[in-house]
Parts: sequence; structure tokens; C-alpha cells
Amino acid sequence: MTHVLEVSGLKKHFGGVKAVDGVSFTVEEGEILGLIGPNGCGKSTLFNCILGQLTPTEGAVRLDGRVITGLYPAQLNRLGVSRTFQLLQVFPNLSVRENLILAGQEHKGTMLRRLFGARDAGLTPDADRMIAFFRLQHLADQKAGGLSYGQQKLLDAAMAFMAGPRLVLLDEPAGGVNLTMLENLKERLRTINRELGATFVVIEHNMDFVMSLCSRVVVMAEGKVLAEGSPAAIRNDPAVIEAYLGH
Amino acid sequence: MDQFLQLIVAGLATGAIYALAAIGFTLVWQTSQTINFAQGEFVMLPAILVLVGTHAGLPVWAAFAVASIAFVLLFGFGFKRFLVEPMQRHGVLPLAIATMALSVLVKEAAKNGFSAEAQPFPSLVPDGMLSLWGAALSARDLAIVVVAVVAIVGLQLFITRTRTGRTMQATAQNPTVARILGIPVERMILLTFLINAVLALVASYLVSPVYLAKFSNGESIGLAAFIAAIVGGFNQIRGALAGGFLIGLIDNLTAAYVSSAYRTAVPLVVLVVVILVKPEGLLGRKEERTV
Amino acid sequence: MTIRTLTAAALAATALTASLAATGGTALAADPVKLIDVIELSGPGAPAGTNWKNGVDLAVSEINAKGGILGRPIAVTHYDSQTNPGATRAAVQRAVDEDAYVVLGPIFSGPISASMQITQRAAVPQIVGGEASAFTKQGNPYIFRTSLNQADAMPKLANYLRDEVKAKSVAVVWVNNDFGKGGRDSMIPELQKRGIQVAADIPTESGQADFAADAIKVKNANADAIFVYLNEEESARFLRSARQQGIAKPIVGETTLLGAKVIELAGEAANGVKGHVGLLVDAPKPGFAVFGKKYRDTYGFTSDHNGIKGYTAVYTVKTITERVGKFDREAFAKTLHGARIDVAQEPGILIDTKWLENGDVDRESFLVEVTDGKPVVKATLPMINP
Amino acid sequence: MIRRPDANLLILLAAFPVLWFLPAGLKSYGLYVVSLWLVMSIAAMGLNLTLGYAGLTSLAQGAFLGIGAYATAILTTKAGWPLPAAFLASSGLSFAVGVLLGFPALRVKHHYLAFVTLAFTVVVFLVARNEQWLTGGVFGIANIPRPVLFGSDLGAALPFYRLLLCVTLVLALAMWWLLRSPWGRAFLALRENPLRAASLGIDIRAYTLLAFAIGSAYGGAAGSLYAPLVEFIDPAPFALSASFVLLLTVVAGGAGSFFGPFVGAFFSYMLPELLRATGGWYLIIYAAVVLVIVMISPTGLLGLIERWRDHRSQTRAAAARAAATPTLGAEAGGSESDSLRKGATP
Repeated sequence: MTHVLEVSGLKKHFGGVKAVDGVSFTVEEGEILGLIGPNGCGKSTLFNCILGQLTPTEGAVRLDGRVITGLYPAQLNRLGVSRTFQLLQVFPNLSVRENLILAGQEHKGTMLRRLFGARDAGLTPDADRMIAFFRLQHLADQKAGGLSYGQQKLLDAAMAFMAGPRLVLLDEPAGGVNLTMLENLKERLRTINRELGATFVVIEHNMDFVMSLCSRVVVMAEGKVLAEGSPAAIRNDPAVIEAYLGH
Repeated sequence: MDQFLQLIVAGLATGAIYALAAIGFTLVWQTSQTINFAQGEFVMLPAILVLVGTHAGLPVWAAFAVASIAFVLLFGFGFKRFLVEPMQRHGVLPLAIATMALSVLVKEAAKNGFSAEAQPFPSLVPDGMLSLWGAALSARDLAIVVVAVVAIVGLQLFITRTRTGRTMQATAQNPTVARILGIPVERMILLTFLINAVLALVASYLVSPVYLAKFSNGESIGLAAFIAAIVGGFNQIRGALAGGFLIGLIDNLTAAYVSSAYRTAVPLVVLVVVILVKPEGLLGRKEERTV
Repeated sequence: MTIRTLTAAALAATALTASLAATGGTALAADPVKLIDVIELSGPGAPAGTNWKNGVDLAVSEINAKGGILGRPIAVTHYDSQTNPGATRAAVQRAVDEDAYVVLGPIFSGPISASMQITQRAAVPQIVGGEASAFTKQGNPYIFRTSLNQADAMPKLANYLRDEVKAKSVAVVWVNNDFGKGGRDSMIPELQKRGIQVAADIPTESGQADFAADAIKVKNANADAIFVYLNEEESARFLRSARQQGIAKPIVGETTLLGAKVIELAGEAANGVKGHVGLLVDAPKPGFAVFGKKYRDTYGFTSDHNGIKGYTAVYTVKTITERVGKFDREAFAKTLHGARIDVAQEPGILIDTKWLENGDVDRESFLVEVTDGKPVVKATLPMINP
Repeated sequence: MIRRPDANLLILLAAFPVLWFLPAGLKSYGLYVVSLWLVMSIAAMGLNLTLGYAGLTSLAQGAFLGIGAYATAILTTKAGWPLPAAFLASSGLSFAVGVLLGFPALRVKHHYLAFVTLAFTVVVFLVARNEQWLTGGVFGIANIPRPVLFGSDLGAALPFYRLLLCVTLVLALAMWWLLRSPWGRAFLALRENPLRAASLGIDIRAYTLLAFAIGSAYGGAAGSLYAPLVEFIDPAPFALSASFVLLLTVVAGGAGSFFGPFVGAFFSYMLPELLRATGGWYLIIYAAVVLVIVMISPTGLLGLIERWRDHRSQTRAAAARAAATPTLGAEAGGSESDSLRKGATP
């Protein structure tokens, strides 16, 4: 049986520093996998290796059984791998709707058709559905740069879902989001996971968020996988507690 | 062999001038993200100011003194205070465009305010030949190399051996961190602008006897400084130094051995290849691919 | 064709005005005659253009002080050609629109080539300072020179190299623009025709500052003489570099190399330089000395040949217009072809000059050598077809 | 500008008849200057795409102007082609060379890219000057014919100006369409945040090459019109300084705003002519004006208007934010949805 994502023996060394040192794990169809670990454990480097931002020193990444190591980010995206960023990465000079259309347009038709076809590449209905889903209706025509932090965070997430991705890698989706919104964000993510049939990998520091959202959790420490299992099992794993609390 | 040695010395002399301009260019870039397209005009102007002084009847030494002080004040302090400071926060390109406009302004002001024609400039070194390893070498070329090297070594000693110099270098390498460390960053940035002006001054007094003082002299020197700084990695004084000498050498050797008609293109093409193979420049630091 | 109609109307009006003036219509006598000078005031041509402009201004003020041309004062306007063909074209276009009687300048042949069709189309005479041979070959009846065509000057110089310098081989250093390339292209066949070997053929950049490599190359070519064909400042820089690299062979040039500016700039390094000169304030002609003094008194420096060109261009306009007897551009152009103006008749022309059918000029010229920072005339060469 | 797309189209269509009739009273000099403004606006429009929209610092636009001008001059004088054919060939050639020059842009950015394009410009200039067999070398190419279209001679100043105006309109409309299309959005994304753009599936390589090539094609098209306008070309107008002036033009006019190139070209190519009366001082005045413009408004003259508009829209946005804080909860008004399924839209 093939996995949606399979990371096997991945290593990334910067000079003598082994940021990622032989990581292997799999992600199954439709699941929400949490990826946690203390600061500097190699989570972000791992993300960047999976997403083609960095070239791994060793090891392979497979998407539905196909090796995707070495592909460019744009190519990966068109294969259905989408992501959000830890820091805000919306386009401040485009409107909210334009941001969403941008996020979907490269998945529609050919280059030439995009040039001569409709201005919105036929994506306005999809974008408006996404806007409504994330409660941004009243801001649809505002420039994204004028939105509040929380609103931009939602837009950032919405952009990742525009193209109906197969796999979404979320980098700290809860960071900077206030408590009242957190529950709802979790709810939105669950709905998307269910309705789009998308598979998620979530990096997050907020333990409660991860534990309640994810079906399975991978813990990293010092570039290696430390533990893997259900949220309940991880919560009680002494090695994990040790790694987090340190000495 | 005789010819080759002569060409090397001539190339080093040209390169020394480029290096002086390029080092200042790099310093100013490091501390304030200023791409100074008026750098060539900075090298052109001091000589013109000296001539303005002598034409006004000042004795030569006084003209040199007045011109030097006026230039460092105007284009060291004034340049930073009235052009760079207000524009810095708007990013690299608008500031670069502003220096481009400044370059036209300085050039045209020198032309209209002084003379459209080249003028002879008093030489600090006599003409003459020195015989070295059987080759007759120009005394002035050697003098240019020596003075430039002394200036550069002096700067290097200042940076590495004095407290102020080290502080300045720290500022140059990372202004944000320097600010956090409580270094008087603004003063250090000003210092780099003053050093830039002084280096330009030295270059100006060295070349003008040979190139003749003229409003348009900055065009080729400014371009060479820009190229030397890029080749050197844009963020390294040693890089700018190497870049300057390299361009001077390639230029002279090309003119003699490759093609005079394509002389200006050959160093550029060679360096483009270098840049494409090693995008961080000759001595630049490598950064991870981000796209 | 609006231009044609406009020009025709303008011509008619000018002719009418002129005839009225001639019959003593005092009301119109003060109506100035418009000369427009399109000249290199910026770019690489600026030194040459500045001299030319000064020469023009000097002549205009003299003529106006004596009552103008046919009783009308001259109003001269200078437009900067920027040494750029596009800008020159705009300026000449403007001159034609503003109904210039004659267009003066430019000097560089790129700008001349870009603008001469406009004056031709509008039938406005244009008196230029260019030496390149191309533009008098095109049968344009409205283009006139103020100096010798380089194709005429080079044979004289080649003879000089063979007979006086007795060179068997020559290194040629030229500036890679229309002026330098044109001169080089005329010179090399003349040398070869006389059995003189071209030991080195070295192009340099316009505006080049550093001539060390070129000087070293010349030195190592080891020719009997060096022919230098560069613009003023580059000439001076080359001479200084040549001195610096210890070149001892005779350095020979044409007009520019022996100009006042070059001698001033090159200082010591200019001594011993020799060659052929078309126009020179120090030439043994009384008119030149008078002009040279007046120019120096007015502008504070010595005029080069371009100052003389601008000055004589204005006097050419005056003399020919007076010969025609009215302000008629077509008649002016017709009369100037084949005309000869002697100093005896018009002192402002400075040296006896004859215009050929294609707009070229023919006049005496000089062999000169620089001694103690002064150009000294060694011999005067006659007109080609007196 | 993407926010209010049709304002640009309206201004464009309204300006056309004005520019068609207004200069009719000008003499040939005035027409020449206005024609030059149009031609340089086209070149600046191309650079505005490369620099202003796609964020690629190019110092090669003057070289493409030269490539277009020489291609047209050679094809019309030596090969006897009609101008329209030469125009298409010149633009196509510039497009192709632009693709090739775009490859370095994939490897290097900012000042390094400026340097690579600078070297290219120097090489193009030297080829034009040195290869006399092809380009006429320093002597240039003279007597470049103006076109005869559909049996009517467009050689006189006014008809030729109107022809240029039509070509400018067509090219401006094409640019308008391009910038409104998904491509325009992708170019913008490329400039603002290539990292994020790539993560959204935008092919950075393809769009970078396209931005370069289309911008270059506009440069070539402008050159192809420049040659018959001046009727003579030599290498001088395509030297490095021409590329610098074009860069200045685009930034001073407002990089990334649709009409920036037209405003910038007015300053760089018409203002000097208007200032001719000031004698040798006009370059000083021009430089001072540019300096003041970039110091007052670093985003260029039209950037000033953009900023004012942004300011207004941000005030509105703040009001909208205050009206409804994002809670994702049920209290936010308007048409909302709890499902992403098609048909679930309210």
C-alpha cells in the first residue's frame, strides 16, 4: 500500500551541523499528522526539504509512491502539495480575492489559456466560497496588506486550500491567533480535511491545539524522530517529556 | 616578457584607482545599503575643486587643503545627511536612482560651473622611467600603486587594530545587531561615508595628472568601481580590492593581447561568467538557495 | 507637404523682406536674420563644440557691430546637439521650424548624418564643422564644410611621412568613432600606396582615460613613426602616456593633434609632435593672429581649429548673402557652390577659401612642429586645385 | 491598479483622440518631440513590466532599443523589407534575445542581475560599433525609410506621428490586457514574494523569462519605430547611458504603475526639449527635478497618487475591521458558509 507522503532516511547537513539526521515517517490518506519538537530540533529544515526549498543531503521523499526529492516548489505545488508559512506570506498589494485567485490560477488550464482567457481564470466562485468559509466577506475587495494579523493568517491558510490540494503542510497555523478564534480555526481545518479529503501535516508549538486536532503525532529532537503515536500515547511518553522539559 | 611586465604595472596602477573607489563603494553599501552611482563623480570632483581654487588665485597647497576639506564635508557628511538619510528607509532602488540623478547633477555642475574641457592637473609625482628587472617602468604608475596600497593598508590597520575601526566593521557587517549592542551606529555609518570621501579624494589626486581633470572623468571610474565591488562580492573590502586590481589587469592585458575594439567588453564578459558560476562573487559568502 | 508649403511661404516672406530692406524700408531693416547653431555643447564633442560656439558668437558680434548683413542684424541661437544624432535631429528640426536662414554646425559626423536630410528637405543651407568624408559624397546641395575633408588631408600627410619623416613603418592609433575611423580608413591606403608598412593598427575608445596599454603596444611595435588620430583630450592623454612609457619615435598627426588645447594639456609631452594642420591660429596669416588675440581676450583661452571654423562659417554666410544681394536660401546655396572668398575681399574669412561643387573646401594648409610648447609652421602647402 | 482595472482603459481610450488631434497644430519639431515621447514610452512600458511588475532590475532596455532599431534599419535599407514586417521581425528578435538574457536572471538577482544586463548592453553597443559589415559601424545607417501603408505615404511628420500613436495605443492595450490577466498577477507575485509565489505553483522560471522577453520585445518594438523616426542610426543612442536613463524614467514615473512610463518619458525626453532655451543648464534642471521627485516620492510621481489611494482604502479597511473582528464565529454578519462543498455557497 502506498502512503500519501513517505519520508525515508532524510538527512540535511549544513557543514558539520546535522540539522536533520535520518528521519523516516509516513503520512496516510486523510489523516492530520502533528509534527512537534523543541526549537531547533529540525522541524523547519525537514519541512523545507520536503517542499523543495532545500536539497536534502541524503534520503528520499515520496508522494503517493513517486519520488519528489529535488523537484522545485512550484512543481510540487502543481502535484498537489500546498503549504502555509510560519510568518505571514500574503501579497499585501493584492485584494483578498485576488490573493485567492492567484493561489488557484496556476492549476487552471495552460499558460496561453491563462493569458487569453478570463481575467479571474474562472476562480471567482471558488474564491468567494473560500472567503465565505473563512468569514472574510466584508474584506474581499480590500488589499491584503490592510488586514489585521489574524485576518491575514486566515487568508494565508485559505490560499493553501484554494487549489484543492492533496497534501497540506501547515507551519504553525495557531501562532499568534487569539484564544477565541483558536477553536473555530480548528473546526475549519477539520471541515476542510473532511470535505476536501486533504491530508495535513501540522507543525505547531501549541500542544493543546496539536493534541486535539491531530490523529497522530511525530516528535522530533536533535534532527531525529524521537517518538511517534497517538496524541494520548505521546502525552505520556517519558522520552518526550524529557526532551521538552530538558534538564 | 618586457611588455608583459609593463602591462602588469600599468594594469595595477589603473586597478589601484578602481580599488580605492570600489572599497568606498562597498563600505557605504554595507552600512547603509547605498548603491552610489555617483561614485565616479566623487573621484572626478576633488581635482576640479582644486583647480577652482588655483584659478581663484590660491597657492597650490592651499587649493588642495580647501578642496579636500570642502569635498569631505559636502560629499562625506552632506551626502549622508541630506540624501542618504532621508531616503534610506524607502529601499535600495529609489536611493540608487537618487544617486544616479546626483551623478548627473555633479557632472553638469562641474561642466557649467567650471569647464567643459579637460584641464592639466598638478602632479605630485614626476614623470620618468625606472628600470626594473630589465623593463622600463613608468615611475608614476609605480607611485600610484604605492600610494594606493599605503592608503588601503592604512585603512585595514585602522579597521583591525583600533577600537573605532573594529566597531565600524561590526556596524558594517550587521547594523541591526550593532544597534542592539549599543554601538553608536549613526556615527559609525557617518564614519564610513567620510572614509569613502577620503578614498575618493586620494584616487582623484592620483589619476587627474594622467587622465586630466574633466567633468566626465567619473563615468568610466564609477562603472569600474561598481563592477569591482560586485565581483568582490559586494560585501567584502578585500573583495573590492581584489576586484579593482583584477579589472585593471584584465583591461590592460585585453587591450594588448586580445582586442582593442572589444576592450571594454572583455572584462565584463569574463566577470559575468564568474558571477554566473559563483553568484556570491569572488570572495563573497555563500548563501543557501531560497527559491 | 506642409513643410514644403511652409518653407515656400517663408522663402517668399524672406525674399520680400529682403527686397524691401534693400530698397530702404527702414521699418523692416532692424528685423534680425536668424542663424541657428546646432552644436556639441555636451557629450564627447563638448570641447570642440564650445570652441565653435565661441567662434560663432565672436563673428556675430563683430558683424552686428558693423551693421549686420545687408543692414539686418544677426540673431544667433545655440542648441545643444548633445553629440547625439537623435537630439541633433530634434534641434535641427526645430531650427527649420523656427525659420533659420542658415543652420550652422554640428561638428561630429553622426549628428551631421542624422540631420542633413532635414535641412535638405526644407532647402535650408547647413554649414558644418565635420571632417569625415562621407556626407559630401551624397549629392546633398545644401551641405557645406568649413574645413578640409579628411580624405584630402591624408595624402598630404602621407607624403610628409614618406618625404620628411622618412618612415618605412608607421603605427596608427585612432579613436573608434566616425571621425577617427574615417581618418584611419583614408590614411591606411595612402600609406600602403607609398610603400609604408602599417606596423600596428590600434583603435581606442572615445573618451578613454587610460592609454597605458595602447602606449606600451605602440612602443613594442617599434615603428619608425606613430600616426595619432584622436580627439583633443584623448590626444593629450595619449601623448602623456607615450612620454610616461618612454616612447622616443616621432609622433605625427593631423590638425587635432597639433591643436592649442592638446599642447596645453599635454604640456612637455607635446614637444616634438609634428604634422599637417588645416587651420591654426598660429599660422603665418595676419588674419589668424588678429582672430586668435580677439578670441583669447574674450574667452581667456586659445582657440583651436573649431573656433576658426565657427567664426569663418558666419563670415561665409555674410559674404555669400551680400553676393546674392538678398536673403534667398536657394540662391545662397547655388552661389556658395564653386565660390571663392579671398581675405582681400573679406578679412573675416581669415584664409582664402574655395568651395567645390560637393560642398568640400579647398585652401592652403600647413606643416607644423611643436617646439617649446608652441606650434611652429615649417611649411605652407598649396591648395589642391587653386 | 488591479483593484480598479477599468480606470486605466478609460484614460487610455480618452487620451487617444486628444493625442490624435491636439498636436496637429505643431510644426515638425514639435511633432518630432511628441513622437519621440511615444517611442520612448513604449520602451519604458517594457522595462516597467520587467522592473516595475516583475521586480527584475535590468540595465539592458537601451540595448534592446538598439537591437530593434538596427534590425529594422538593416531589414528596410539593405533587404528592402516593408516597415510592418521589419517591425514584427525586430520585436520577435528582441523577444528571443530577451528569453536568452532571462536565463541569468534565474540565477542572480538585484545588483548582480543589473551587472549581467549591463555587460550585455556594453557587448551590444560594441557589436553595433565594430561590425561595420552589418551595422555600418561608427558611420551608422542613413536614409532609413518611413513607411507607405495601404498606398498612402506616412513619411511626413503628422501622419507618421499618428501612425506611432496607433502603434502605441495597440501596445498599451496589449500591456493593459496582459497585466489584468492571470499573468499580470503572477508577475506581481514574482516581484513581491517569489518564495510564496513558488509555493502556490507559480512557475518562477517561466514567468521570469517571460517578463524579460516581453519587456525586451517592447524595447525592440520601440527601437523599430525609433529608426524610421530619426531616419539615421549610429551606436551612440544605444550606449549604456541610454539604459540608465530608461531605468531612471521608469522609477521617476512610478515603477509598477500603468501610466508611470508615459509620465517618466515625459520627464526624460520631453522636458529636456522644453528646457532647451535654458542653454547648458537643462541637464542640471532635469537632474534636480528627478532628484526632488524621488526624494518626495520614492515610488515615482504616479506612486504618489497610488499612495494617496491606498491611504484612503486603508482608512476604509480599518473601518471594516472595526465593524467586524475576525472570530470565525457565528456573529460575523454577511453571507457566510460552514462548508466548502460546491453549492454550499449561500
